[in-house]
Amino acid sequence: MSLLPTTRRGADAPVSMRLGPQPGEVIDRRRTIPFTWNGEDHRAFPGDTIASALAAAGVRVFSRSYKYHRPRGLLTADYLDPGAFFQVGDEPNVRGAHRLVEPGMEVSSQNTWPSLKYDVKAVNQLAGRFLATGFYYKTFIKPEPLWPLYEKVLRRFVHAGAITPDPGEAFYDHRHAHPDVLVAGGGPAGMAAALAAARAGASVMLVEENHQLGGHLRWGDAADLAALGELRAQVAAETGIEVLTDSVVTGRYDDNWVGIAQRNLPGVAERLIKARAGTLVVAPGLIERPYVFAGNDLPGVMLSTAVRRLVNLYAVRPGQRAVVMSANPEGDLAVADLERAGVEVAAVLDARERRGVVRAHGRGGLRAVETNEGRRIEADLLVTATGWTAPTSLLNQSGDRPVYEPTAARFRPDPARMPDNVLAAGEIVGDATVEAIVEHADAVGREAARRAGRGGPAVTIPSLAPRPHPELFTAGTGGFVDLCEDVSAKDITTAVAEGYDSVELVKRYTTVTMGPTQGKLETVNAVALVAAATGKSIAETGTTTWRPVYAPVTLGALAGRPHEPVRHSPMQPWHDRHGATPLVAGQWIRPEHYGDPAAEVRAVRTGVGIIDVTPIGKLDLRGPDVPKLLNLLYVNKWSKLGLGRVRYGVMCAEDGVVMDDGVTGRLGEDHYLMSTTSSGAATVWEWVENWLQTAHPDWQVHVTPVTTAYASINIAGPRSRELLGRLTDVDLSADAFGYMNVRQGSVAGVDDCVLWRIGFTGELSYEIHVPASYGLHVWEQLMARGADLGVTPFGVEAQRILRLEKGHFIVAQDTDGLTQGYTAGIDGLIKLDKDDFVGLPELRWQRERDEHAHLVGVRPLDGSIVPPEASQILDSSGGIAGRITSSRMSPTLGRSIGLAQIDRELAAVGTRVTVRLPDGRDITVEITDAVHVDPEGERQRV
Amino acid sequence: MMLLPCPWCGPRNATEFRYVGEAGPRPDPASTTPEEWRRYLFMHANPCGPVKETWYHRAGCRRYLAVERDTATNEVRSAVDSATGVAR
Amino acid sequence: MSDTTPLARGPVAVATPVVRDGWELDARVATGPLTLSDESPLAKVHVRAPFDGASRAALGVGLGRTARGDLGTGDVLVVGSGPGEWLVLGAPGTASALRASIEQRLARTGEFTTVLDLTHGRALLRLTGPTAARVLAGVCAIDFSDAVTPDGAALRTSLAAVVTDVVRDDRSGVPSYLLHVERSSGQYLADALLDAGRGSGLEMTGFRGLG
Amino acid sequence: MSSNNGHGGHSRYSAWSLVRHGLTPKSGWPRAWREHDLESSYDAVIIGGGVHGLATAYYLARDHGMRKVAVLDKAYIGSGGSGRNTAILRSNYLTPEGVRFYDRSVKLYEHLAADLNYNVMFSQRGHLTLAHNDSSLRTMHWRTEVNKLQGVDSSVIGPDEIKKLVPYLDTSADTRYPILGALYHPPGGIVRHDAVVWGYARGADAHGVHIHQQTEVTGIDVSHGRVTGVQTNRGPISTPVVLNATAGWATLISDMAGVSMPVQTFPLQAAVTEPVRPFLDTVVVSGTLHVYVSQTDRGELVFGASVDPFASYSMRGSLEFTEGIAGHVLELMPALHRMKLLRQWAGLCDMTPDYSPIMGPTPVEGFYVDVGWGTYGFKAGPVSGEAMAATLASGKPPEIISAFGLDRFTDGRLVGEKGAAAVGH
Repeated sequence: MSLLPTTRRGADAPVSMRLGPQPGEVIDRRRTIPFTWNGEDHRAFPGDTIASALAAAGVRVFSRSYKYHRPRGLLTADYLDPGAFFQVGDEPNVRGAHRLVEPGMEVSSQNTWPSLKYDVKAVNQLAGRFLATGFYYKTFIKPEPLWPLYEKVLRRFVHAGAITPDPGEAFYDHRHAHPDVLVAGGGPAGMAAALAAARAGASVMLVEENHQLGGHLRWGDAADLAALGELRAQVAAETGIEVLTDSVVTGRYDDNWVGIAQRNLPGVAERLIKARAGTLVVAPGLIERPYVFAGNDLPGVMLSTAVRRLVNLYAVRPGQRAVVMSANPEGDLAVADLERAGVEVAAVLDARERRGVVRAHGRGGLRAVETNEGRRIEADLLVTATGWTAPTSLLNQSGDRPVYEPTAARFRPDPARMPDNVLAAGEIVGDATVEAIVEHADAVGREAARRAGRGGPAVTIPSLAPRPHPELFTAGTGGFVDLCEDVSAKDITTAVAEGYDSVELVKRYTTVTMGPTQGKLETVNAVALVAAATGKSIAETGTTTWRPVYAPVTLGALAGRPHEPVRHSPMQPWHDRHGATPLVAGQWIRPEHYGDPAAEVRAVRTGVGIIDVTPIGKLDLRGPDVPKLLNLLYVNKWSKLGLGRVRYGVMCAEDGVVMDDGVTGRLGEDHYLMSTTSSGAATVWEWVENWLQTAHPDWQVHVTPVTTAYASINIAGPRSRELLGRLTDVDLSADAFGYMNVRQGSVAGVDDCVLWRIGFTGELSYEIHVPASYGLHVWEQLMARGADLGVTPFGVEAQRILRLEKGHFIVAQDTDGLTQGYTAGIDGLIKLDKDDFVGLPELRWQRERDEHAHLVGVRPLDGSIVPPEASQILDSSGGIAGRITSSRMSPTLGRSIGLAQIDRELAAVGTRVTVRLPDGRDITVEITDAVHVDPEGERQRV
Repeated sequence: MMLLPCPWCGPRNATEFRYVGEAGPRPDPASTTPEEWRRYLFMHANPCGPVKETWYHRAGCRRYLAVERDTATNEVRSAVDSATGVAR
Repeated sequence: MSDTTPLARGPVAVATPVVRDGWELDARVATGPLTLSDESPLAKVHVRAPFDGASRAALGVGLGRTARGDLGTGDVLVVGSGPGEWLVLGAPGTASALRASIEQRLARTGEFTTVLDLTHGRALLRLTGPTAARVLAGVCAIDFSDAVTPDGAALRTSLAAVVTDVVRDDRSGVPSYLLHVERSSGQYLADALLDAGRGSGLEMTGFRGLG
Repeated sequence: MSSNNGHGGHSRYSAWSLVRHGLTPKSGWPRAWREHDLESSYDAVIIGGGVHGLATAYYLARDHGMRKVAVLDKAYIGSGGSGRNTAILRSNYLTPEGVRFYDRSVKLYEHLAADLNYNVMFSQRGHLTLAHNDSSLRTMHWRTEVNKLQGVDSSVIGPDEIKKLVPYLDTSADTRYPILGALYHPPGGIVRHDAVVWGYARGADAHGVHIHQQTEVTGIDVSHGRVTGVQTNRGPISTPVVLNATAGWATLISDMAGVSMPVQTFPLQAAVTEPVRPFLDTVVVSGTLHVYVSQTDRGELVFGASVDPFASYSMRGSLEFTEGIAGHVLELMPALHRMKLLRQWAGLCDMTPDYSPIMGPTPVEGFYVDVGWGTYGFKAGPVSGEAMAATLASGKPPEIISAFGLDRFTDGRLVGEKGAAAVGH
């Protein structure tokens, strides 16, 4: 299926449009490399872009346009070329006039739907008349049900590259850099600025979007090439300059944080460099601006720079018979290039003398040019040189607002609005000879180094101003303003007439400048048309916001290597070896269970189990003022915690909402160990430091996070004392080491362990904290020495069941972002008579108001039904009265149990309420005490 | 990326810090009224311009900093240690 | 009571295990110039004290710098790791003595101080080689040029999204960085560094010690 | 009920009228809204020409007969959050009051094109909120159950069904953020945001509302506890009713009336890629990864995230936002690595402590607020306009917004959306 008419004659035929060797050519004629274009074999020279190779082969039509399916050829013959977006293998939207041909590349044209089998002309005809501005807003309104169908068709009309679900791997990377001076743009100005800065002692990064340094010198005459050779040699010899070609500065952000997409690294698809630049020198040169006239999108209509690139860099003859409209010396040089390339120049229309083109004629390609003097000239190439656009994006992002210079017909930077750490050099500032540009840039480079702190005297930067240039935007005959988006001049004037009369509204209404060329070719023409339509000046009309990114960058490069930290306990290798199902809990990877959580629960209730609880947050607290701190942080009282004692506490935020809970034990006179929830560990630590540093800097307390300094193991079950007793020198007898006490000693030969006797599971249990390097050793010893006791490792799921049987809530599961202390049922803990604690006033008012929901136990009347968590509790009128927050089948009780938050009216024990299950069934559950197993707590106190 | 001039560590990327928020005095919990307390909890000056706020240098010195920043430009005018007043 | 000798393990998985002084170490020896090693067995003592008082004088170094010396247990590296925070590194097995010795020295100042043995609570990696800074530039925003981060510099920052103490501690003129993180992040950080250094030939090597 | 009658002087949009205009090139379309001199007094002044302000004006003029209504915008209409959001609509909120409110909004959106005679291209392509851990999966169940009880179509689906809806998602179990399930909300989708603004502007204009662009409010006149007028860069206006509908700038406007706000302004960033052929029909959201993705009819992927980490009025945007969004998108859909980011931008969000709006009267009589819209204001445009129009006309907020009053922050009766809406697009 070939959509595109080409004049290609087969892969091995002579390349018809290729010229003889050119002085500045970048191709290597010693060998050729094969590639395919729409399935047909082609060859290119190394150094050829896809587009230059195709143009050399006589291809003239490269794509079909976005909206109207008009044939499109080359316009700029560089990265921006809107006619040369290709699919290369599984990569969409490849810039065909920039990307170098690689061996075996499979290139195809985009925007080829509907295929030629459909009548594209019909679409075109309809388009020209009716697909005008605002088309979609004004149609498909009624009947409403049809819009989704229309939309499906519209989506099939999207003409762009395609991605595949299984593309090949590609390596992307990140790097940080800290150049004193970062130069964006490697033309003569950029090179000169980089050299001057480096010679002043600055470290310099020089970034050039093209494959070689040199800017417009590359396609210049002998003198230009000589100057280029000299500059390149100097840059190469200067060790203080890092040169990045085929790389582009994508954006300038706060404090000179600059993004660079680097594409010239072997084996790396694209790398994002994040540079903190001392001084940013913006030297991107100028972009040649297209001229707007009827037929301006025909293949064969090109910019003067496109022609000069094709001839001089790639030795490609751009056409056979040309008309040139020139308003500037660069355009005149294009005439010379064309003549040298053997193109017949049928006419030169000097726009400085008000001669110009008004219409281009042709079907599928240019045939004739109509001038403003009424001449009709046969030609297959029309070259325009009608002005320049200064790509001021990086300056806008730096806070500058470029000003419009009517005499030069372009915007230029306003030095007064540029921050100190940003300078501009080269043609973006003004026009001059290469020597003068270099002299100006040399001063800018020295000043950039000085501003980056490299010393030296203040530099006087010579003046550089744009030279006069006629204002040439449109011939007034129609044509396209935005070739990416197929936005016509008429679309713009229509939009203004309909009331979308500012440049930002026009942009949004017509989508002008919103395509992949990002407005670089289109913005100024669009502004000029809006200005004309509104009767305002271009300066009054202003320009649209130039947003980052300056050039498109792959998601792969932006993402870089994945840096998603994960944390492991020292026992994780054991868990992995023993079939643990991993659970991702924040950064932690934990064992969810080892196969049968219910069996794990039963083992704990009847024998002994051990669980790895290393992620539990642990803070080492030292100092005489720790009791004051604890009294402030927890809702309960801490002044009288005895040595060797452990106490449970709850923390609320200042709004009274339950924030975290855990136990704190007193290990020494001024030494405490606090535990927090696993997920809350980091938050609580920062919160504690906040209170200490901002509210009570006078308190003597040192807080050290020791969460993973210890491997933490909970040994739970009626036989836990027996098991641990085999491994420790601590006296575990009930009298010597009672419930809610802490001891220090050795376990399995490891000194400095901390042992807590606490009971989250409701069983006799010891939580031991072992210096982390020995965690695996102690765990393995517990398993080995407890084999005869049937010691069973249990995971997070069994622990959840055990705690639910025991009625312990989990913060952020049984509570939520608005659950205050009294709702959580910690009434007995909250001491409103304390002078102060975090959240005290709100809790006082919550109790006074006495309207809050309650956290209660629930049991379905049918104990075989486990209502899924989040099932809603309904009141008698069908409204929401609460929800199930935790729900499990209890292996111990042989029935389902749960916790729920419920309105106070329905919270009394014994109340029966309706629960709506996700499948739509309603069941009845009874409110119970939160504690389902061993409400007296006898088992944990033995 | 905004640079925040840490009084201890020098200028660092803003991503090293946690933004805590506007700094304001805490009413006395013993005598406060709901209006006053909830103003403390919820109300913000939220100016478009200079504001005094607290930042925490999470990935650096782990100190809370009293920062004056212009919210229109993100320019940081000063940053000192909250507890000690140490400035760079 | 236990009848087996406790075995300490570092945070980074070991390819070729060998036991020395109660630690499981990696017997691998890298051949290239750019290496990463797990130095977690080194004694790591954490000190808190007023940032500008007599304790600072006793420790001999302030924020952001390192000093080598002897605090009563042999050679140690004292790192000014934070405001009022120090990290003292010593030979494996010396942690208890080092902690006691520092505690004793600081007690004389009368200042409010805390000395903690965090040997088992932190991971310590060492990245060494002429291009070590280039590896770090892949995972860290800090400027590691000699002018900004010379030998003897210490700072805390984010490495591959993990908060890390970075200590420039060159070995015989070759750039070398000690990287000190929470223990549970040690494996992750080692993996991230090996990934960042894969184009530069970074290899794991065995424990090297402080000397 | 139709808005036809309001379109005096307007030309109705339809395929037929388009053909007519296409065949007779000279008959241009009339202005969608007109320019007016600033009058010295209005019955009501609405500050903020976004979807909220314009919708309020539209319903005020259409349903409540208030004709002398002015909408003021300091730039062009839709220049704030209305033109900067990612245009996602949904009603799968967590609280009954939230669900009811946003459901009304979705219903209004469903008929908005016909109502306004302006195609806003509401595409109800379905909305997926992914859960990567059991706590977020629990929240998805919670939202689903509340939604169903309010008659809103939501359900929790598993990885296999997710994969069928979005084949590009990596639903394998061994990823760093495995996809355990998702809240699936078929009525959710995307809309053409600018079209909503323009449609309301055109409709309001047709009902006699004056839309004043480039008109910046510099002061609000308050006398004896009530509003008497506003000062602007184009001169003073006397009015007994002022509505603050300025989103990110809400505090600055309320300050002019002496009303304190529990609001902080945070930038919210978004980005768009180059177009590729459509492959993503549903909207995909991951709260854990702080990202949401949809594909427009033009083929671009639109990305959003949660608000920036610190308060600011700067809309410059950041590189780290694009890094984060790209990293998280590739976690979800690794095949997209070759797609190129084309443009990023930022808007300003007025965040409240409970992730719910502030709507209704203030202590200053005649001064009303419709603010606190955080990251979810666009979704609520139509229903907010309807409710605020009723409020302005009667002085009393209707039942549907009774939970959202300013006084809830002094009463301590916050709305419970915080859990669900942190990245609730």
